[in-house]
Amino acid sequence: MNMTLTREKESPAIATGAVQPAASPEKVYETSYLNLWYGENHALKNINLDMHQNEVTAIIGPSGCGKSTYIKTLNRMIELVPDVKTTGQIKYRNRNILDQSYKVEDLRTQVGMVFQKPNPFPKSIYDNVVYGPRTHGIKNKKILDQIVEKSLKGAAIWNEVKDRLHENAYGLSGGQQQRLCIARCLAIEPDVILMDEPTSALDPISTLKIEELVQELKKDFSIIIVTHNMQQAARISDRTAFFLNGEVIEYADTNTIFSNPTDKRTEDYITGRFG
Amino acid sequence: MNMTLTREKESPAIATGAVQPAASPEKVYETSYLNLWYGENHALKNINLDMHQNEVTAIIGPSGCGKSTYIKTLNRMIELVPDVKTTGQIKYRNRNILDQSYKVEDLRTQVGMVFQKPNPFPKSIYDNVVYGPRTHGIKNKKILDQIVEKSLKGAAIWNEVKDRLHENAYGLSGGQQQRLCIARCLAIEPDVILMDEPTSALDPISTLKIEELVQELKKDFSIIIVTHNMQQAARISDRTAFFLNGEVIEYADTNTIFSNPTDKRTEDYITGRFG
Amino acid sequence: AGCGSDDAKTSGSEAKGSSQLQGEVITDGSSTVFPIMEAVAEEYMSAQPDVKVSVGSSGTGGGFKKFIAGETDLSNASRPVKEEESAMLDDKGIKYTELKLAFDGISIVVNKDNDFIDSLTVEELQKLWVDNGKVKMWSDIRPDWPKEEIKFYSPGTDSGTYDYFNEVILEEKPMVENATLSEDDNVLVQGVEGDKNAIGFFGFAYYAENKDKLKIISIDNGKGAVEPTHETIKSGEYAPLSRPLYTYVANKSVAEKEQVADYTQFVIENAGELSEEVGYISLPEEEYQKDLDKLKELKK
Amino acid sequence: MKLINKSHVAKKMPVRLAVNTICKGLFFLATLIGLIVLAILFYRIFTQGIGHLNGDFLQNFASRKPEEAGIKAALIGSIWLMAVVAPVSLMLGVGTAIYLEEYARKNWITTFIKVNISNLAGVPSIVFGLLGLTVFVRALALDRSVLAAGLTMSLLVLPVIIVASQEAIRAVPRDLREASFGMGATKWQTIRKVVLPAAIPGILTGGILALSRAIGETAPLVVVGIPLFIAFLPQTVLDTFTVLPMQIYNWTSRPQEEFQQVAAAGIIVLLILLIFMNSIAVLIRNKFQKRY
Amino acid sequence: MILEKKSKKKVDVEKIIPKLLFLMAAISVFTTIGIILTLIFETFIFFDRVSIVEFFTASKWLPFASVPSFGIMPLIVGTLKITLIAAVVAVPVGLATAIFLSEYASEKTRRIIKPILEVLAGIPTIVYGFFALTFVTPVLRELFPSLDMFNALSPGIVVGIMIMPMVASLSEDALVSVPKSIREGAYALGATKLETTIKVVLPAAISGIVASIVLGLSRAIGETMIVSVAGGSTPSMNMDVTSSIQTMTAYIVQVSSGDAGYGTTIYYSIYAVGMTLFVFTLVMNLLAQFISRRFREEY
Ligand SMILES: Nc1ncnc2c1ncn2[C@@H]1O[C@H](COP(=O)(O)OP(=O)(O)OP(=O)(O)O)[C@@H](O)[C@H]1O
Ligand SMILES: Nc1ncnc2c1ncn2[C@@H]1O[C@H](COP(=O)(O)OP(=O)(O)OP(=O)(O)O)[C@@H](O)[C@H]1O
Ligand SMILES: [Mg+2]
Ligand SMILES: [Mg+2]
Ligand SMILES: O=P([O-])([O-])[O-]
Repeated sequence: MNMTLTREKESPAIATGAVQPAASPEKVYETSYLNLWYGENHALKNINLDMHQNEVTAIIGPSGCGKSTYIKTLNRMIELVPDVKTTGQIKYRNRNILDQSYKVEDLRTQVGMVFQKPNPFPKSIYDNVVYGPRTHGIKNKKILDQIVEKSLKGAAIWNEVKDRLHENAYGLSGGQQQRLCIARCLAIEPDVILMDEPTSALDPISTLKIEELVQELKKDFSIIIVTHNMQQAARISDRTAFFLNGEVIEYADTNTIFSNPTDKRTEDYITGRFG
Repeated sequence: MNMTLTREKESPAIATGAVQPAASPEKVYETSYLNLWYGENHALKNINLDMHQNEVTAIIGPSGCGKSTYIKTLNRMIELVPDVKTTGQIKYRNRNILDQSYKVEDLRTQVGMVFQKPNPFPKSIYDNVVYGPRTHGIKNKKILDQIVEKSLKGAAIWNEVKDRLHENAYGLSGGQQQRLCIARCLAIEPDVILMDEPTSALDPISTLKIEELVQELKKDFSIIIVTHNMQQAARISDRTAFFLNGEVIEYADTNTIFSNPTDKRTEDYITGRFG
Repeated sequence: AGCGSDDAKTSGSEAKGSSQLQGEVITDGSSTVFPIMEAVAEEYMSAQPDVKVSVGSSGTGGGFKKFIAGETDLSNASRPVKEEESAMLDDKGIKYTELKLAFDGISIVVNKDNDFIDSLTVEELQKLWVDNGKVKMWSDIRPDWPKEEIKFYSPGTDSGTYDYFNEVILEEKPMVENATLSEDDNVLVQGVEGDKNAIGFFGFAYYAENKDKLKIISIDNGKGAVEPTHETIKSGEYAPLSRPLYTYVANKSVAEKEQVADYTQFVIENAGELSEEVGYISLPEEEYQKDLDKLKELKK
Repeated sequence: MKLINKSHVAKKMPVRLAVNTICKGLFFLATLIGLIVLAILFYRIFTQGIGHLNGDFLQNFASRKPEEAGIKAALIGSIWLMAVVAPVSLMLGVGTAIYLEEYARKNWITTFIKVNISNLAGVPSIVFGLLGLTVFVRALALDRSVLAAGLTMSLLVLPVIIVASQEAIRAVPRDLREASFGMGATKWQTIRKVVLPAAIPGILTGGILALSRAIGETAPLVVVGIPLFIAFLPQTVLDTFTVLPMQIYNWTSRPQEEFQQVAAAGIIVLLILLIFMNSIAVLIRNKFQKRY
Repeated sequence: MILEKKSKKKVDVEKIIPKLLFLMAAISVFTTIGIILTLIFETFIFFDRVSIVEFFTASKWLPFASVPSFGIMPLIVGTLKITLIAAVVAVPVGLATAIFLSEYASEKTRRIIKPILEVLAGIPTIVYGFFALTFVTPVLRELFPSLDMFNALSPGIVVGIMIMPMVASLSEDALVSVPKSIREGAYALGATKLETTIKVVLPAAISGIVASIVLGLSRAIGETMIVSVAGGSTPSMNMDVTSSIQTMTAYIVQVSSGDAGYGTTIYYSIYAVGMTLFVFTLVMNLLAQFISRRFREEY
């Protein structure tokens, strides 16, 4: 192998600029001793993580380490996969969501989600945004109109689509579709927004837009974002959790993780030794 | 926006350790003024690139920049997409492959390809490897057996599978499947091997194995590899081309690209300012 | 009628000695005649296993169509050949011979719970079944009968049974419009059985098999009411509602194909017994003798 | 500013959940309907026909005597018919599907062929009977043979096979094809060695469904005019024959009560044949089904 | 180790195969042409004897009367009655079954139930015919005593049961092929399964569902034996479903297995009816393709 890394180990690969969060704000999610199996495959091992209000929490790690699995557990989307078994606890606002008496529909009304690949419904832009509110029983046309405007503005896409609200969402570009999906998620006025690699299918410009948006959104929401792009985590998150093989190797302020990781594996990963 | 990058611009994000290739060896591919359109979408713009024998050429760039499109043009796999138009020239060993008189089957017998997601046939491991040779008319059982052993050894998977050659390839793990696909490709004894993000669906350990393998293979083959992982490019390639929006922004020794890029955009990309 | 088969076998082998024939005999036509032809073929093939007899059931018209096209040797019919058909046969130069096989008595039945009808005259039958544009009540036929709407059940308009009824009772006048028609006589049995005000007609065999579920009506054609029974049909007393069933044989086939000639003779010799077995009524013996004579002529 | 009244949303939640549960129940009931009908159907037929079902029934030819009546000619005839329909319709159907999925360009001819196929799928079977009579029996002088009836039936079920095969071929992942092309295989080699083997479960499922239809059809054969009674077996595809559903139909129209039971026994034989074919389909589907 | 072994044969195969396959594909076109040719000559002879205006406007179908009347409307009405009743049974039950299997049932349940339903689709139609006559009709007559022994209702329902698995199985395929990501989008907004299915999945699958319904209804239109056995054979114009009817297909079977003389007007009438039936299903299929193209939500 003709490959040598010239940089010394001590200097971190990427210095981070995320502002250190002021004290520890209220906890939104508290995960304790979470284990998850796909059939025989032990995909999450003893996860302990707390997430905080009005912060961006990033989850990084190499492919297959369980990032998506974990974030999908936070709104119990994981239940759509057959043969999944969990043990442990995830408290959302002090109630254990893994308790079967907790209605998933309730949970998901509070916790919105944005997916890796934009997945608008094959309907008009307007119908995409009002789908959630309508489902929740809001019929009033005027309120719905307001919701559409507010959500699309919130997702920084209002100006681009305000003249074509009734055209099919599939006519939008990938980046626009992803922002529409964010708007759709904002329309239900959630408390937390989960994002699973929301920019990995997008071009650089759209990616930048969404990153800016995330920074905006955290004023009103708590955000948990999965990314395989360390630079992105460094740029936008307050805290970062590093997953490896279904375990949390390290969880700390983004600053700390990127400038001074305690675990050798974290360091190896963020300096690009694997992944 | 509360994001600042503390690192100075001058120090490159990732120092690279790829050994500088000794002088310029023989050219395998010479691409000149290649343009490609998907219908109306101008996906490749005036590409000029030469690739050399017994080298690893990496192609990096953000999502959607045309990496896959370019590499698929090198074995004319791109023709499977309807409505694709090309202009310009790609010379492989001094013959223009875009010339319709060049038989694609001939070309692809010389130029093997490994895909992003491992795609073994739903057949036995043995049948996967001999698929190519059989297709090319080799019937002799003894020769086929030899090919299987040699290819699997070449792909560093022989020891793991030699006792289960007649089991279905779907029983292998992702990393093993990918090495099987490489073996399948070696079995046709190609001259060049194209790899489109061959490790992006794999775990870190499998990734490392494949990276080592690539280093081995370049003794006998010329390799062109697409990756979105800059560290990977830095680790394994001799030359690197940086694509952006369908253009080649910069093409140079991997060392140079990572330690001393000439273009601002290259630098921005490899320092993680976008992508 | 259980002992028929043994006799049939003997007469078959007697007729032709021990000579073994082979080849094909193709018969098609009426679905009414089918059971008779099937029974004959069944017996014949146990005597002459190398002759391949096939019996189709494409209906009288369908059968003649094939007969005209020269595709069949025998064509079964539940009515005599029509003018159009015989004209076309002449056109094609196909000469044929009509053979009578058996009688089918058409029985008129009502629901078991019907306690007011026992017999009907031919005129009453006509009054019942011919359309007059109005809804018909029993009381329209005889004033002392109940004032309830009559439900009519008839075989499908393209069946031989309907055709015959049409000719002798309706006299080609249109049938009541709200009559329920069905192609399948078993289905008619179910209809009359389940419907208190029903009246219907169909082949005698279907009545004979369902005696306990239906009530039979005697018919008065001026010489007193006659109930259809085996005897009254055979003797011709039950008139006018009994009709003959036929098969038509191509003269050329008889002359040229030994197995067809042999089979045809076997048909005539056994038609009487076998038709009884499958639910029809055999003809008087003279009729079969006449047919045999005709056949002898052909073979020369 | 909040536009959504969360307490309102929360209040509605139980109703929405209840509606969901109720509908789930209704959907389940609807699914049960099919199963219940099937159970009733089977129960009635079995109780009626089981008494007649024995070795003799399978070994005897048809007879005027219910107790001697057997189903040999019809059973063997149906199998002969399938022996013609299966290869002919599968070959034509899969060939057409390959053409449409792999070779056809997007032009009006292709569109026309596709529209035409989906239209043929809706043409009543009896119309195919008229076609078979004119073309195969008369024009090609195939007479009322296994071949004539088989070709008629093949055309009848062809659209089903084409559509199923198209689906199956389309479902073969792109990357398998790419892998094959990538090694310099030609198009036909790729289809033959990669696409078809991977599509086989889907193709066969469609094929068996089509054959189940062919084995139960009566109307076109009545029109084609195949005979009802024969007491011999076909030796070649040019010989005449009869089939199960026609035999059954004839028995049901006999006046004698016993023939109704004979008919029921015949139906059982037909159903067993049908279930046998369907289970082969299911087995193949489950065995060959590969997760890509 | 690999020798250049490019024989000439290989090149030829690549050229011959597409042509061969095209010929196979063309057979379906020839079939249609054959059907039209088969029907058209006899249809012309028929319209030589009976005016086409009478055929479509006369309100009575009495081909066997001494003064025959050939107005096809009663046969069309009979066909429509059966099709409509069948649709009322098959569409809701079939769709509900499809939804249950694709959205609610576990993979295992699906794997068991689907093949069972497919058996239902393969049962010979005569069997259904007698099921209608000897089971469904008596049950219905218990409920509605005014129902005739032969009626449109009972065979209509049974035809519906027969085509239900086709609707269910094909609709289920359409539902299953709606991308998972679209469903997840709805679930993630707190929609229940039902809300997701009705408002997102069904609309996205609509073209496949319409196709399955059309295929089912085409079979209902073309169904012969069930109606012949349980529906009687009385052509009638009224909208009553409790009395006996006749459909176009049942008429063709009646005549082609009946007594009518070869060369008579009645004989030629089956071709005219067959032609009408062909045009009928053609129009319906084209209409359905138009509809499903209109409503298709591309994903
Ligand atoms: N539906 C499933 N059934 C079985 N195993 C699964 C399933 N989904 C994921 N896994 C396994 O669980 C592990 C974690 O997968 P997960 O998708 O959470 O990884 P990830 O970190 O999101 O990776 P990526 O960056 O590739 O999205 C992997 O080993 C994967 O193979
Ligand atoms: N089949 C296609 N039809 C039309 N446009 C296409 C097609 N495939 C790719 N494109 C477009 O061409 C451009 C280049 O795509 P390409 O797949 O080469 O990107 P890439 O660099 O490989 O990205 P990634 O890292 O996501 O694989 C993109 O804008 C893409 O949308
Ligand atoms: Mg993931
Ligand atoms: Mg790519
Ligand atoms: O079949 P038939 O002609 O006797 O009705």
